[in-house]
Formats: sequence, structure tokens, C-alpha cells
Amino acid sequence: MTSNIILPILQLIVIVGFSPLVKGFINKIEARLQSRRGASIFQPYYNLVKLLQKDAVVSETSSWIFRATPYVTFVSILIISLIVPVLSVKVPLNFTGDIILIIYLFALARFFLVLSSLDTGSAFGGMGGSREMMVSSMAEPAMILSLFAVALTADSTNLSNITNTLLNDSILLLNPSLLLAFAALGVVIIAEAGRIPVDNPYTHLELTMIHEGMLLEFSGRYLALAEWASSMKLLVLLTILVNIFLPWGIADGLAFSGLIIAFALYVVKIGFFAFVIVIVEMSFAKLRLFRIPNLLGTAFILSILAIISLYVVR
Amino acid sequence: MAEHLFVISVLLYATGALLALCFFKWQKAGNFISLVFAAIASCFSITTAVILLSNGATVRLNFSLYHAIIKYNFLLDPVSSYFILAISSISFVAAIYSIGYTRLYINKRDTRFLGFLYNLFLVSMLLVVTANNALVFMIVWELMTIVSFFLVIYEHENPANMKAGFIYIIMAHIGSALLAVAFFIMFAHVGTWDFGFDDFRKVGGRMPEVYKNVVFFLVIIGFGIKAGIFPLHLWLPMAHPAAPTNVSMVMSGVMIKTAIYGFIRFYFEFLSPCPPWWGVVILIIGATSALLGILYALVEKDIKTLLAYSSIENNGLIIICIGLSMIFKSYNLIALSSLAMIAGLYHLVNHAVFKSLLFGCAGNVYYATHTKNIDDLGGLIKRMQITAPLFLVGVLSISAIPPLNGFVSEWFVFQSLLNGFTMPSVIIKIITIICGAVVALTGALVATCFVKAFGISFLAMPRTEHAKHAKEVPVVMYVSMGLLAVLCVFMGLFPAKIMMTVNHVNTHVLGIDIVNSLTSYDWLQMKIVRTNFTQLSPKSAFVFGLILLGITFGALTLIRPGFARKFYETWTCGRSPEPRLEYTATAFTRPFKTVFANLYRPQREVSMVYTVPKFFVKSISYVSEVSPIFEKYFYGPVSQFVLDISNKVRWVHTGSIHIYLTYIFITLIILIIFVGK
Amino acid sequence: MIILFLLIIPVVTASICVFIKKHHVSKYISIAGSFIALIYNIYLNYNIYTYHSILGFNNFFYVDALSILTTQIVTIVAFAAALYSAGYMEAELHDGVISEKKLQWYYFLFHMFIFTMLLVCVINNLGVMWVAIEGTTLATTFLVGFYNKKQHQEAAWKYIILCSVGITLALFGIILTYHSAKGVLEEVGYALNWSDLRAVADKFEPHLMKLAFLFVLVGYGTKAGLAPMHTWLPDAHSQAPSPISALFSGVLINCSMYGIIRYHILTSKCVGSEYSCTLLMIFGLVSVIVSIPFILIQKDYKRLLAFSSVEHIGFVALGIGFGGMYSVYGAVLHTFNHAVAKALLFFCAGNIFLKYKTTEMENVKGIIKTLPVTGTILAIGVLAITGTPPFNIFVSEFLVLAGGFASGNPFIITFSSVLIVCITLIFIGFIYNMYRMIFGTPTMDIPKGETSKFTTAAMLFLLFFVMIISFYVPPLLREVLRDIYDIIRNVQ
Amino acid sequence: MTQQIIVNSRAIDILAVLMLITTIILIGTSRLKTCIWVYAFRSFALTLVSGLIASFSGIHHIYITTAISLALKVIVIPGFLFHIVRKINIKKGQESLINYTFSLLLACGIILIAFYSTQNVIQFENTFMRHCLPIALSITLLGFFVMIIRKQAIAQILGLITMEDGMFFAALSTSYGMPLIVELGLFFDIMVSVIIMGIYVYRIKESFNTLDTDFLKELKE
Repeated sequence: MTSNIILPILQLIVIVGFSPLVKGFINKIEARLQSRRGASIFQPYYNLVKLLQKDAVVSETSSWIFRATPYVTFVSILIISLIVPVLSVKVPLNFTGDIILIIYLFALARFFLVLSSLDTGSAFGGMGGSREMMVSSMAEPAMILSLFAVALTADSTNLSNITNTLLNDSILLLNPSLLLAFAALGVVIIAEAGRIPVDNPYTHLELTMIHEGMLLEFSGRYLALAEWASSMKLLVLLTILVNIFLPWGIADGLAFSGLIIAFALYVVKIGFFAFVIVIVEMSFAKLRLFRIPNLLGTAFILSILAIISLYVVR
Repeated sequence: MAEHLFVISVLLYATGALLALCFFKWQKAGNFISLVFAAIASCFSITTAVILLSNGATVRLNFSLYHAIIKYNFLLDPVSSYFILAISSISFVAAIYSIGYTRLYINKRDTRFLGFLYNLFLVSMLLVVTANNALVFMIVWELMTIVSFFLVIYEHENPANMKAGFIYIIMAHIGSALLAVAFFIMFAHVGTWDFGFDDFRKVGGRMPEVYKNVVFFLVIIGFGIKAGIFPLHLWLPMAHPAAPTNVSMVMSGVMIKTAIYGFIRFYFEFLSPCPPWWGVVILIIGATSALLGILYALVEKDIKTLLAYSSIENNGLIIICIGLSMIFKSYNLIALSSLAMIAGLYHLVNHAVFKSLLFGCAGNVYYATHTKNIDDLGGLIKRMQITAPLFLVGVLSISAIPPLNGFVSEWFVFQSLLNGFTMPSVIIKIITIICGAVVALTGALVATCFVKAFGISFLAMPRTEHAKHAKEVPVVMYVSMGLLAVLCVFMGLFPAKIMMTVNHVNTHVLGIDIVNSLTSYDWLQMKIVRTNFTQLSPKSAFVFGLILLGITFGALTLIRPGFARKFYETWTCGRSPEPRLEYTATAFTRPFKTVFANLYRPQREVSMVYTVPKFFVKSISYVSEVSPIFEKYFYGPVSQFVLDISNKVRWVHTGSIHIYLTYIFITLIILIIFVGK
Repeated sequence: MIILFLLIIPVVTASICVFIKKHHVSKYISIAGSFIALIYNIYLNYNIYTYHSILGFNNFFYVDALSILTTQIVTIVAFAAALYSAGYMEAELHDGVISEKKLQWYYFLFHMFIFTMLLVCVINNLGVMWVAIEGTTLATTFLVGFYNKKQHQEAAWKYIILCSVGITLALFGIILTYHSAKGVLEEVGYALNWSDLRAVADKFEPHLMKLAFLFVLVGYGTKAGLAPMHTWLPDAHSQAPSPISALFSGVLINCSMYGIIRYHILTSKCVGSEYSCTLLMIFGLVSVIVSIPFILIQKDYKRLLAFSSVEHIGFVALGIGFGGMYSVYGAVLHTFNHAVAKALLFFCAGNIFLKYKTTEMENVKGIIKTLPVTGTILAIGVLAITGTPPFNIFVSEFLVLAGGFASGNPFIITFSSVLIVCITLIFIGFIYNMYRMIFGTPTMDIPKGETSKFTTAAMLFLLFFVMIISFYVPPLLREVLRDIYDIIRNVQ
Repeated sequence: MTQQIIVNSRAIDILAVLMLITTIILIGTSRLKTCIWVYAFRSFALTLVSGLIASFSGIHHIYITTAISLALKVIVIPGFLFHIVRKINIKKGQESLINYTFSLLLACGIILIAFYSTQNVIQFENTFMRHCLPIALSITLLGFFVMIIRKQAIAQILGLITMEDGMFFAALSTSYGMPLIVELGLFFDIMVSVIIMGIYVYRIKESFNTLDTDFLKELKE
């Protein structure tokens, strides 16, 4: 009974609470590697707090869709964060759905973001929206296929089961298909989270921007929610990656000690992947828009190979 | 009981049709009455279907009335009843909707024929899915085609509509000719002389392999034309927009589904057992149609054409499921076959609902603005405050966004595709998985397509005067659409209820009842189907979503109690925002045109007029066309060929009596030399 | 005797009509006459229904199911045509195209034409049947050239020359038959009587009968419009006044087909059905194929209808040739269906002509606006004539083709498959050409409104039959059809 | 008795050959009046044949037909045709579609075909039909041939009635003529059709002011 109370709260705390931190961490490392001092690692929190205390300026051409969007986005990511296993293989909303639901909840968030970007009637928003849709529609098949590769390996599309299976006989992790799937999923996550080389989260140049372009008209609370949602999205994606491919140490119950260890390891893993992302962003330039399909196409091919090799291995 | 209800409803449709003709003077009244009759009749048939599906019963209707040699007989088994349910629920809504929509035509055009044909159209679909005899089936099938043809060319002054009508009826007729051949071939093996489907059920499976394959392909093409599979889709995106919206609603929503009905009848009853490769063919066809359909929808600017193309895509999805089900069945994995079938039938009814909803709302937009071009719209959400959210619901559910119904069927599709890897042959495994990828890509493109459709036409500022002066439509129109929207939500939240009904169909067709293993309460669990275990509960997801929303909102209000919004114009780099600055539909899908350039073959010309000296651009004209490759490389040449041949032959009639006499003479000589001996 | 009465009716009507100057009198008389004939024929039909065959007038007349069906068609279409010509000629008179003087002759020839056709069907003696068929030609030549302009004279000339030639050839076949019958039958006077020939046909000299059948097929085939002897047909049909064209397409070619069928029976009894069936099939298929290009590309709507007649008579020949029970059943039903539907279409064409004063399709648009009733009926008729479900011709075509496929003979199955392709092409041509006329907006401004109540009545009368057969074949007709099948199968 | 039959059949054979020759002359000559004369002559020969047959077969109604054919074919029809020719005074000879030598060659071919096609029909016959049936058939086909090659309307009428002569001859030679009623019908038909054609010849002459049927090409595809 307690588990039904504790676990959700725990997961919400982890995802909601720590997602800005991840963002700050990435920025900090990046600044360091660019030999800048960089902003404090807690800067994202300051921004959020500030924004949350402000009123909002809303475009007069926009409609209720524009105002509803931040909530929808935020909440859909929240639900996802309750479906993915974070610290324990036991997942609070396990019965509500599986990876397919997760993918389509992301779609829900995206859907409304793009609508809101069109709603303001500014060309920037439309541009960002259309590019976002293109990137995501390229990314989605790769994502689904790579997740399917995993699902087929673990005989389930349900994340907690997947994690559980892979945790119990880790030998499954050692087959080539999972490695391929891992690679594909990595690329997809970079695309979905809007990082270099697919998108540049730091600028508002209409040439480069995708995700930021959609947030252009948001302000105050709305902006806060949108930003927060995007950082949560990043963390959730990383969590999925981590808990599927490196499930070791994740608690298989609700024992306090187990959770502590799981949390420690979780932080380490996330930190590692954040670092990887930084490295990638440091070592690549942003791709031209019409080069992105090639990159994602590669990911798609990888995921297909993952599944085919799965058949071959079996 | 049920059969009486069915007959009553058919009779009611008929009376409605006739009454429509009877009112010469008072068009309005006649129209109203006929449509009301249609609505009542569809209520009756809905009840019929519900009664039959509640206990999975099978009812035969054998009339002792002789058609030339055979008696009229109909069969209401669960399959039929399921389709009856889908058809007549849409008919009900459509009838109510039409009461409002037909005001466009009253006293401008002859609405008597509209009412007449409309009733006939609805009833013919009912008869198609119940006919139990080849002759009767052909008759009602073609009746459906012809009536819908007349409805397509209802506004026949417009040459484009006539062209659409021609292409429609010609292709449809070719299709039914092929179907007739299929029936003949099977009939030749039956021996008895009442072209009953029951005989086909007995004999079809035992036909020689060659004939079975021939029939298989005949049926693919014959029904495929109706289903609008690529490359036989040509008529669909022309005819559906040409028809009045209340008609195209029904055409897109349910008429093209009768083809699916045909597939089920043939491949699961007449011709079964089928070899696996049949299923694979169907699967590939479905995948192609799905992908190409949505790709063409994506770059469409005319909203009704866009919806028509998306119907092709959705039919493709359903056909994928049918194909999967066939493959599973041929490998004797009945449970999985049944799963795929559930996915297909579920998506069928879903698509019927949300596509009608979308068409209806498009009709509302047309009613209010008299334009179908998305780029001329915009800002309607402020002017049509009820239509907009309804359209949004439709858009969300067609893009399979949870918690709406589209998502559930999409989920089933993925699950059944995922189970493809239980099949023995590696090739088929890989094909299924690639289909999975195609479905995924399709899903993403659908989202894009409908974001465009909704965002460009309803949001931001109106782009033209049409849009600026739009008013909300009459009550019946959005009330009826509201019903559909509610259905979308309901079927999204409580899938188990629908499953129960679908299950009867499955148990009838495949003889296995997997629903209890599929679902407990309304969590869908797939534990028993395979080791592959997963759960889905859209309802609870939705509930938790609401809770979380509440929490978020509460927290935010705690942080800043007096939250206020200032309204200010959009920042457009300093100048005041105009409609001209908005992103258009063309621009929105421009990246896709570049990415899929091989398919679209876009022809772009940009011509600039410069001032002299040529420093400044005076005007830019930009034309971007997507070239229709199927017309260009397939249909055009074929028809041209036929016409050339016949032109060459026509010199035979030279007009000279001597030549004519010579024909007779030569014929005679040849005969008495070669035959007379 | 009762048969003789059937023949007397039109003769009397004709001879009354020729003396009456005033059209508004004579039209009623001709209508009445043809109506009586129709009713009387139904009565005869019941007799056949009970007795199966009637010999009369010391074996001069012989009526069985086959002939009664044909006479039924004749009388039905004749009544409709009489109704229609009342309205049509009224209008022509009003436009001053023709004089009342000519109308006397019109009605005279009209009823003589009907008389000859009835004679063809009820006569027992094959020789006299030949005379009667030649008689139809003679009676109608002036009707073809009725308007007596250049093209009408040309059509008439071609008509009489080609048909007479054909018929003369048929005579040779009859002579041969007579010769071979004389060897078998002791009573020489009856040696051309169908009722006697049928009994002893199997004793004939096979070579003789083969040759005879060839000549009869080519000869009567010319009159029936089987390709490649059909060349007179489009000219005559397009130039004759519409009611006459209706009679041509509807019943005249059926009468000639009737003659062919009689010979088919004799021959197949003598040399086995293979021979004549094959010939019929080949000619039928050729006719169907030949008609396609002219239907696909056509400028003149009456010619279009004429070519469709070629197609349909070919279809009937094919059905007879297929020979299976339901093929024959369907083929004979097809003669009826085609007669009513094609006559209906020619009536529509007549109304269009009166309205638009042209037979060029380009100049005819928006019929549904200018002639609402005609337009609607034409739309239905086109669907019917192209064998589209649910209309009557579909039923017969379905039966014929089903029989063909079920026959199991690869030759026949190939024919049926080709046939389906042809039918589809013809459908395309028809729909494309006709619906461009029916719909759209009229090019010139033409007053709205139907021609006259007579024409509308005539069309509705025929439409009634079309619709009835579409959904329900009355038992009387069904029994007649079964009888005919037995006759053709030579079941005594 | 047999003697007489032989004599008769010889006579009939001779007449038959005569008729055949006249028909070939019909093809060979260009002057219309000659053609009509030739036709009249052949009809006379035909009448002789029927008279002979009537005499030795002793079937009475053949006398009647003989009389009728004498009246009709030898007197009335040629007279009528001459009348027409005089009315619409046709001076110049009628031209044909193909030149004479070639048409004569074709005529020979046609005769061959006639013999060839009837040979296995007549092989069992023992009467004079053996020789007459092929000749009758070739007369018919030649008449047909005349209609094809001659542009002249009247020539076509001639061709048609030539065909009918062939028919009569066939009927007589094979089976002593048809039953009376049929014969009467035939005569009636021939008369009426010739009259009708005559009328149309007038009309065509006055509206096309030519009798060259090759000009009748209004109606075509």
C-alpha cells in the first residue's frame, strides 16, 4: 500500500526535481570544456523560480490552445515519468501502459507545442513547428524499432518488465541487436531532446533553431512550464536509456537500502550520459536541416539491423 | 425479432427515399422528412446490430420472391452485424448532419434527388454487407456505386466534378466486373444454380490452387479499387471532395469499408485456408497504401482532398491488419490472428467515427467560409468556437494521440505487428517488422499532416475575407458532430467495451474467443496471447493525467496567486503582424517536399520581376506543383492506347456501299470455303 | 384462327390509317390498334402457357414459346412506338417538317411493318417466313427515307440493297433445306413446315444442312445486324424517325434472330449442335468486338445506340452459342431486355433531337435541365443498356456469362472472359459519351419542358418493363423462357 | 422414259450454261441497255427451264410459276428498267470499280469457288442437279459480284435480280421449284423491291443528280 504512495512521489521528485539540474550540469561541463567559467549549475532553477513568479504576456492573435499547451506538455511528460522505471523496477503506473503509450504521449506534447507555435501567427513559430514535425517524424520509426528490438529481446513491451528481465539475466544484454538498438536510441534521443547536432538549444537564430523557435512567444509561467517540460523530457529519455541498457543496481523492490544504492548508481549513470552528450555537442557542429534525415536514417537502419540480427541470433 | 427490425429499417429508408421525391414544392420539408426517416431507419438497424452482437447470433432472411432464377436471401451474422453497426451509426449522425448541411442547396438545387439518392445510398450499404448471394451482392454492390456516383456529380455544372464522377464510376465498374469474374469462377466449381454464398463457403477452399490464386488477385483488385489501395486509388481523392460533404462523410467513413468486408468474406470464409504469401501480399499492399496515402495527404492544400488521402492511409492500416491476420491464420496461430483482426476491426470503426467527424467539421468550415483551401482560412477558432474543438478532437484521435480512440487501435496494430516474430519464416518476420516501421513513420506523418490541417486553418489570423466573416454553423451540424466527438473519447477510454463486440465477430470468423485472455476489467492485458506481456489502461492514464494537472495547477497558483496575462501583439521583428507573415500550409510541409522529392517530383518555378535598375524585387511569383506520378505514368498511357486503337479501327465504316457489300461477300466466301465443307 | 386474328389487327389498323387525313384522329386509331394487338398477344401467351404450341389454319401457322415471346416483344414495343409517334409526329407536324399527307403513309407503313414482323414469328413455313422477312425490309425502306433528304435517301438505298442481298442469300439456304426435306418427307407440300421439319431434321443430308445454315446465317445475320454484315444498321437507325429506329433495334433484329434460331435448331439436330453453336459464338463475339471502337469514339448519339444494338445482338448470338441451360435462358431473356431498353433509349434520343435539333453530341449538353424527365430516364436507360446492376440487362448478361464460365469448355470460357472485357469497355464509352450530354449546363438557351405527354407515357411504359425485369421475372415469362430452352434443346 | 429424262437434263444443262454465260456477259458489258437486254434473255432461258421441268415432272403449279416469271421477269421488270433509263436519260456507259479483265478473272474464280463448295453436297445426287446447283450458286455469286463492282445504281438492281434468278434456277433444278405459296411470295417481293429501288433511283438522281452510288458517302464514321 505504502509503495503506491511512496514510489510515485519518489519518481516525481527525481524526474521533476533533478531535470533542471541535469541541464545545468550539462551547461556547466560544456562551459568548462570551452574553458569558460559558465553559469552556476543551479542556474536553471533560478530561471524557473523567476519565471514562475512573473505574469505572462500573451499574443493577442493566439487562442486558448496557446495557453493550454504548457500544461498539456508538462503533464504528459509527468505521466511518462510515472510510467518509466527510475529507481525501482516496480513502476507506479505500470498498468496504464507501455513504450507505445510513452511514444504517443511524447507525440501529444509535441502536437500541442506545434499548434501553439502556429497559434501566435509569427513566422518563427511556424518554421520551428514544421521543422520539429519533420525531425520527429524521421526519428519516430527509429525510436519505435529500437524499442521493439528491446521488447522482443525481453518478450514484453512493458518497460518495467523489460528492465526486470534484462536485470535478471543480463546475458541478454550481450547480444549484438541490443548494442545496435542502443546506438539507434542514442541518436534518436539526441534528436528528440533537441541537442546538437540536430538542434541548437542555445540560440534563437531562425536558421538553426527548431525547438526554441516554438517557445519564442511563451513568457512567464508558460515559458517556465515549457522549459521545464523540455528538460524533463531529456531526463526521461536518458532514464529510459539507462534503465534498459545498464539496469544494474536498480532496486527490484521498495527496500530502502536498495533504493539508496539505486539512486546513487542512477545519478552516476545519468551523469555519465550527460557527459557523453556534452562530448558529442563539443565535437560536432550543427547539421544542415536537410542533412538531419540522413543522420536519423542511419539510426533507422541501425534499428532495423538490430531486429534482423535478433532473428539471426535466435 | 432482429430480422424484422432490419426489414423495417430497410423499408423506412425506402420510404424516406420516395418521400423525398414526392415533395415537389416544399423542398425544405421534403428534404427534412426524408432525412428524418433515414435517421429513424438507422436507429432501427443499429438496434438490430446491437441485438445480434449482444449474443453473437446469426439470422437468415430468405425471401420467397424470385429474382430471375434465384431467391433473394440475406444473412445477418456477426460480421454483417458489426458492419451494420458501423454503417448505421455513421448514417444516423450523417442524416442529422445533413439536415443542416443541405440548407446550402435548398431552393438553389433540386434537393429531392439528394434526399432520394442519400437514403438509397445508406440502405444499399446495409444490403451490401448482408447479401448472401452472388447475384444479389452484385446488384446491391453496384447500386451502391451508382448511387454514390450520382451523389458525386450532384453539382454537375462543375466539370471537375464530372471528371471525378467519370473516373469513379469507370474504375468502380471495372472493379465489379472483376468481382463478377471471381464469382463466376467460384460458381463454376459449385455446380448448383443458386449463386449462394453458402455454396462458396463449402466449395471455395477446395478449388484447384490455380483458380484460388486467380480469384485471390481478382478480389484484391476488385475490392481494392473500392478500398482505394495504391495504385488503384485514383478515383478516391477526386470523388470524395467532389461530393457534397454530408455524402463524402459517409463515403469516406463507411463506404470504402465495404471493401474490407469483402476481403474478410473472401479470405476468411470462401477461400480459406489461404497460403501465407497471400497474407504477405495483402500486408505489403496495405503498408504501401498507408505510407503513400499519408504522404500525398501531407502536401494537400484542399482540406477535403487531404481527408480523402488520409482515408486511403487508414484503409491501408486496416488492410495491414487483415493481411497479418491472414498470415497468422495460415500458420494456424489463431489467437494472434484474432488479435490482428481485432486491431483491424477496431481501427475500422475508429476511422469511421473520426473521419466522419473530420469531414463533418470540414463541411462546417465550408458552410461558413465557402472555401476548402486551407491557405485561405485561419483564425477560425475564434469565429467557430464549437466547431474548432470538435475538429481538434478529430485531429487528435486520427493522429492516435492518447487518450482518444485512434491511439487504442494504433496500439493494437503495433502489438499484432510485434507478434509477427512468432511466425516461422524469417522473411515474413522481417517484412512485418518493416511494416511496423512504416506504420510508425505513417503515424508521425499523420500527426504532421493534421497539425497542419488544424493549425493553419483554425489558428492565428484569418488569411482572407472568407475566413474573416465566418460564422458558427446551425445547431444540428455541430450537435451531430459532437456525438461523434463523444464517441471518439468514449471508445478511447473504454476499449474493453468495444472489444466485447469485436470478439463476437472473431469467434464467428476464426472460431476462437480470446477476449477474456485479452482483457480484464478495462485494462487490456496481453499476457496469455504470448509470453509477450503488456498492459494498457487509457482510462486510468487519463485519470492520473487529470490528477497531475490539478496538482500542477494548484502548485502554480500557490507560487503566484494573482497570476495575470497581458495581451499584446505577436513580436514580428518590429513590424506589426499581418496574415501575410503567417506560415502557410505550403510552407509548413516544404521540408517534407524536399525530403521525399523522389516521390513528389515537385515542379517549382520562381519568377521574379525586378525594378530597373534591378536592385529591388518588384514581385515574386512562386508556383509549386506535386506531379501525380500514377496518372502520368500509368493511367494516361493506357487510356491513350485504347483510344488510338479504336480510332484506327473506325475507318472500317468508309460509307461506300461497295465496300459494305464486299464485307458480306468475303464473309460468305470464307465461310463456304472453310466451314461449309 | 386465333393466330390469324393477331395478324388481322395491324392490317386493319393500317388500312384505316391510310384513309384518315387528320392526324389527331389517326394517331388514336394506331394507338388503339397496337394496344389491342398487345392485349390479344398476352391472351395468346396464356394459351401457349397452357398448350405449349398451337398449329393453325391447316398447319400454316405455328406458334410456340419462342414465337410467342418474339411477338410479345413486337407488340409491346409496337404499342410504345405508336404512343411515341403520336407525340413525336405531332411535334414534327407542328414544326412543319412533314405534312399530314405523309403521315397517312407513315402510319400505314408503320402497321404494315408490325404486320410483317408478326407474320415472321407466327408462320410455320420457312419459305413464307423468308418472304415475310423480306417484307419487313420493303415495308421499312420508305420509313428509313421518311424525311427524304440526301442522307435519308442514302441510308434507305444502303438499307434496301444490303438487306435484300443478304436475304437473297438466305433464300439459297432455304432452297437447300427444302431439297433435303423433300427426300425425307412424303407430303411435299409441307416440306418447309417447321413443325414437320423439326421432327425429321436428323435424317437430313448433313453437308446440305451445313451449307444451308451458312447461307441462312449470313443472310438473316445481315438483317439481324451481326458483324460484319451490320454495316447498314447504324445508317438506317440514325436516319429513320426515332419511333422507327426503336422498332428496328428493339424488334426487327430480334425477328431475324428468331429466324436464325429456328435454323440453329434444325441444323444442330441434323449435324450436332457443335457446328452452329461455334458459328454463332464467333459471329456474336465479332459483333461485340466490332461495336466497341464506334461506341468509345462517337459523334452522333443515334449511331451510338445503333452500334450498341450490334453489340447486343452479338451478345444474344453468343448466349445461344454457349448453349448451356442458363446461357440460353439468359440470351432469350436478353432479347426481351434489350428490346425494351433500347427502344426506351431511342425514344429519349428522339426527344433530344426534337429539343436540340441535332444529333451531334458536342452540341447537346445539360439534358437533365432542359428535359428533366427524359434526362432522368436516359440516365437510367444508359445504365440499363450497359448491363449495370441492378437493371434488367445485367440479369441476362450475368446468366449468360455464368453459363459460359460454368460450361467448363475452355473455348467458351475464353470467349466469356473476352466478353467481359468488351462489356466493360462499352460501358466506359457509353457513360462517357452519354453523361456528358445528360449533365452539365446547356450551351445554348433552350426552353425547359418535355415534348408531349404521349412521348413521356411511352417512355414510362417501357421503363416499367425495364424496372420489373430488373428485380423480378414474372412466372409467365419464366415458363415461356423454360419452354424456349426446351425447344432449342430439341426436347419434344 | 429414261431417254426423255436424259434429253431434258441435257437441254437444261445447255440452258444453264447459257445463263451462266449471259451472266458473265453482264459483267463484261459496260452499256446499261445491253445489260438489261442480257437480263431479259437470261430470264427467258430461266422460264424455258421451268417450262421444261413443268412439262416432264407434271407438277402443275410449276406452269403457273412459269407463266408468272415469263410475265414478270421477261417483260415487266426489263420494261420498267428501260423506262427508268429512258426517263433519266443515261447516255454514257457505266464505269466499274475494277477494270474488265480483272473482274472477269475474279468472276472465273467465283465460279470455281461455287463448284468447289458444292461438290461434296452434290456428290450423292443423281439428277441433273449435279450440274445445275453449282451453276445456280455461281450465278447468284456473280450477281452479287456485279453489285459490288458496278457503281451504277441501276446496275446494282440488275445484280440483285440476277441473284434472284440464280435462286430460282437453284430451286427449280434441285427440287422442281418451291411450294406455290412461296413462289408467289417470291415474285411479289421481287416486284415490290424492284419498284421501290426504281423509285429511289429517281430520288437519288434528283437530289444527287448522279446515279453513281459511290457518291453516297455522307454517312460514315
